[in-house]
Amino acid sequence: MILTDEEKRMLDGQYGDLVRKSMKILVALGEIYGAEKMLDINNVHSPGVSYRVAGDAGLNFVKDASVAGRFEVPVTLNTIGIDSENWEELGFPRCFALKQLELLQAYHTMGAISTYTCTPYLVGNIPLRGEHVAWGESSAIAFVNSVLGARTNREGGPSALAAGITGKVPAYGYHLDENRKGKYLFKVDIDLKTDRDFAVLGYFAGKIAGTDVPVFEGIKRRPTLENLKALSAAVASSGAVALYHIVGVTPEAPTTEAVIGKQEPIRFGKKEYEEVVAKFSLEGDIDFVVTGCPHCSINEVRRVAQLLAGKKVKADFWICTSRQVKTLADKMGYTEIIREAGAQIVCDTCPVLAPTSSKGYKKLVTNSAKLAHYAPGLWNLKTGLIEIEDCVEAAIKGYWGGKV
Amino acid sequence: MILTDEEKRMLDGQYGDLVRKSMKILVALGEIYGAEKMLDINNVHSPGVSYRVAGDAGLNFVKDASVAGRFEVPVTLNTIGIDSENWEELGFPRCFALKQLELLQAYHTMGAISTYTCTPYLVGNIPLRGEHVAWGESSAIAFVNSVLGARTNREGGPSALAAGITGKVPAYGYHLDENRKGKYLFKVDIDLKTDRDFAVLGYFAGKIAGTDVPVFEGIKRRPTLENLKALSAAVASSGAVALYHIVGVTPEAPTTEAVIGKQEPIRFGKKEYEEVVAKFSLEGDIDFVVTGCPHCSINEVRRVAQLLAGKKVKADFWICTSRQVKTLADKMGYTEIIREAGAQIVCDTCPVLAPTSSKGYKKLVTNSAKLAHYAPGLWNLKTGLIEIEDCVEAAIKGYWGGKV
Amino acid sequence: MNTKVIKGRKIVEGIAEGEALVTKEPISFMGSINPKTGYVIERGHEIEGQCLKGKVLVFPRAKGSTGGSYMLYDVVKNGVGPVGIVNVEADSVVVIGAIVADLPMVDKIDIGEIETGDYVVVDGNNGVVKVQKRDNDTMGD
Amino acid sequence: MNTKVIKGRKIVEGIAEGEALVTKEPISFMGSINPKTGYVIERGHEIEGQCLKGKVLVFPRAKGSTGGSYMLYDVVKNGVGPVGIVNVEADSVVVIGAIVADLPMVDKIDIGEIETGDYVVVDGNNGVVKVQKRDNDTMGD
Ligand code: F3S
Ligand code: F3S
Repeated sequence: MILTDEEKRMLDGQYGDLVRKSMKILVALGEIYGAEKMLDINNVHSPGVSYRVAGDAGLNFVKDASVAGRFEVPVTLNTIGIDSENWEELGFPRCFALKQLELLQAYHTMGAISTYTCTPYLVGNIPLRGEHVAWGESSAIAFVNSVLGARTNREGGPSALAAGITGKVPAYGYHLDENRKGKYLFKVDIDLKTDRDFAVLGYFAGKIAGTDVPVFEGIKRRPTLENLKALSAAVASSGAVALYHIVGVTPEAPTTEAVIGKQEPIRFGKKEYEEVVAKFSLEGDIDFVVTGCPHCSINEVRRVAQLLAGKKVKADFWICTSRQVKTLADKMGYTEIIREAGAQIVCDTCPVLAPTSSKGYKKLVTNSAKLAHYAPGLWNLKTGLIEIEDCVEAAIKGYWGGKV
Repeated sequence: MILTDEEKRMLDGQYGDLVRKSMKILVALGEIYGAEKMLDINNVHSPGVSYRVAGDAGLNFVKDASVAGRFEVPVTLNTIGIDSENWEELGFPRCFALKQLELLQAYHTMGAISTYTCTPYLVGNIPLRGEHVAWGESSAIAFVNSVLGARTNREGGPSALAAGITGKVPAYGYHLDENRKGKYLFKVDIDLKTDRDFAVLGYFAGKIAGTDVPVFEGIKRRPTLENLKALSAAVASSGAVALYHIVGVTPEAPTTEAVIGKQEPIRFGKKEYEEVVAKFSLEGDIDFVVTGCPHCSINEVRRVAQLLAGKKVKADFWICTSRQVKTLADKMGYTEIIREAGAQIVCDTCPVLAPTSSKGYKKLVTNSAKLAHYAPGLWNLKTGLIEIEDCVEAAIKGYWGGKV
Repeated sequence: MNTKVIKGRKIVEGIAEGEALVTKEPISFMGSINPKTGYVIERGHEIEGQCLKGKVLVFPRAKGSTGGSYMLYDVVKNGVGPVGIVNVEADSVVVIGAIVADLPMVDKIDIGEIETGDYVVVDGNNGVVKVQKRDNDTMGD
Repeated sequence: MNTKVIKGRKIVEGIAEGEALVTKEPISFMGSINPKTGYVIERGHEIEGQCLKGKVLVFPRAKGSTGGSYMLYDVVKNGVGPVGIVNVEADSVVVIGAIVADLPMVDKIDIGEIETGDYVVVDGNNGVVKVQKRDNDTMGD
């Protein structure tokens, strides 16, 4: 790698030990992946902010950094492990919460922006077409690369912190044109309508594409932002997809040829759809229902409020979203409707990044493939991947009949 | 225009009188501008939500519509005429506020989303590349067309309402490829760094381009989101620019040739810069300072808080932003710092859309060309267009020395 | 009586006539005009201080805020608005206001041929503007 | 003692050796592994229930959350993590965790040549993996 004089000074420790260590991480990454130079960035979205993820090792790592470290560029924080305002009421364990707040204090000292959400693009952090950024959170990476056409690699906590301290990232991977072309072509043969439909497609394609770039053609209906949010989370759960293209929809895929040339497509039809759904299917009594993975937009909160109006839920029902969307939901009366129904708007966190609840849930239904994928291992329960309308029905009845 | 059977039924009144009247407006617009068909849209941002803009005529228009009208698609609301939560404390006249709340009630009955901001893209409403939408608010139109590459014409209150009721817009103007090419090429000869710099460029270009499409080349530094927000507001104040291109930055202008071919550029250098600034220059005692036109991002609120920390202002100082950004500013302690300095975070509104204050302000400084343009006529005062740092200094000293 | 007939594009149907108030500068109904009084309030505008009431407003094109639609509708409903509009190029914001206000409007007109004080007929049905020059001394021929 | 030497790409410097724990399925350190115990908790994973402690972890590539960097760092710091990592294709999230955990790591290796129980040396300085087959009966030649 060829460093500028400034970058060399940073690496030599002339700007302090933290800058030195940060550059060391970035240079190591660059060397591994054959980067020729560093890129200036002005936008970081940092993962590794939930204490459940960072653990004590991460907590100490960030606390050490915060002694002298200050972020050079705007750094928004990803989802954390508690609802920062009513974690007590929601039953989050005290010792976990205190460690979490300690970790947040370290990030704030360095100047991080307390967005606490996996949907930075829904709360004002919108990188522009072609802009180099350093983003963590696998669902947000896939969204910002694919839908907004910005450029980021999959940044972990330490590299995001290093990028925030230095304003630099090594020029490898998805920062370079040649790595943004498609590798696997998928032909979608069925009409995708709901967020779950897109989640199922994503889960199917992520498993096949792995760390490579899937291209989707044949999607008739223009996907909504919520559809793409669901797809982005799913491709990055069953696989490590950081970039996908939807022909005629996403900015870098005006035509199939332009992004992947000629290739025999992998078909995604009714059979493939049902295979994924079968992986996450269950029946009987439901004790936990969750939507908002990734965090809900206002349209999703509204949909749930409409379905819950005047009803009462039997199962615990989390609607996960950002603090900002909740502010809007409060103003529009949705929070009240949801609370009256006995359900919970949970901010800043989600089951995957929060400590496993002590309530010993057994069966969870959700419309998120990412949550359906992670929850069994992390919360020791079975999951069902169903439509949002069915999630609400299951919450009200405390039961799900299991029709696919 | 060729209407589908469904659209004909809507025009015939088979879906009620409001749908009929809405289609009538949209068809009339389409006929005038030679549209061949209607387009389906799924996203409206409605202007004409401030009572100062709607007036009694608009209030009755919207109230009539709300009797039976329900929005088919998500409709976010633009800036209103009061701070919906502390208009009393901020001294907004009671009679105006009550009319404003009446107007909001009508919009809410129809299902509008109470964003109350001219920066919908900062609070989760992000149309995608190539997506047809129906947006009002001139600054947001320029941003969504130019920066996000979505497609909208300049929608007024009535046409936005019609689009929200029907989910349709006529296919003319910026919805069509042929109207999105550049008309006036500007060569930027100076290094644009701040939001005010981009506001000055926008004001200069808007006056020349009028309703046409300016193209900017020679911008060395990649503009931040805030820079583009300032530019978008300015081009749509001195002119009626709905779309601009920045070569190598905005999605539809990879090269100058691609978007405007060969053309002798209009130069924008130091002289032109100073001519615009001279139009809005003043000295002496300052009694009113405003930033956040368009509404502030969190980065802007943070910048002001840093500058105000530990200080006291002599002039009234409004920091206009959206309710959602204020929620984040509250959490990060910026609201407190700003309040302690005697300044005000004002949500939901701004001086242009709010009733003229009875405090009889004489001299206003701002870093927004749009505000500098409108405030003299609407608030009967003189305005100065200066940097945000200078705005804060002027607020603290209650005086501005007038250096350009 | 020499009346010029200028062919343009019809925007909003209906016939309107009255004294012309002409400006070469763009207008924004949100910002240039006070909707309660119909006066032009934009600082430094060519027709600042003039009143739109009862006039045929002749200007090249619109500029500025999309609030202009309702504000045109409001100024007309307040009885202090123009009776008709003539443009070089009609902007959608003004068109939308004119549609809901049923305000006859024609564009694609060379407004250089019209002067403030001329008596103008705006024929929105056929997209035609008839101009009777103001400085014609012999009245009532 | 037949030891195979496989040439790959060096990711993180340092030498590590231990019994191999091999899987053909991708791993996400966030979600597949319990950082407190080092056990594989991902429901239905090929090596569900196995423990990473002291093992050379051999898997094709990573998947899932970017939380994996700190969780790899945490599981190593908790003393229940792998001593080295061998991949077909190293994912940045795992690489970043391995860098801060100073965990020797090599990729571009055909992991088909390694089986669980083989004794493996991960040479991160030269990007080389030495494999001593498990089922060799004559110990200690
Ligand atoms: S961080 Fe977000 S993407 Fe899902 S796993 Fe948690 S809600
Ligand atoms: S609506 Fe927004 S763009 Fe400026 S004039 Fe008011 S702050």
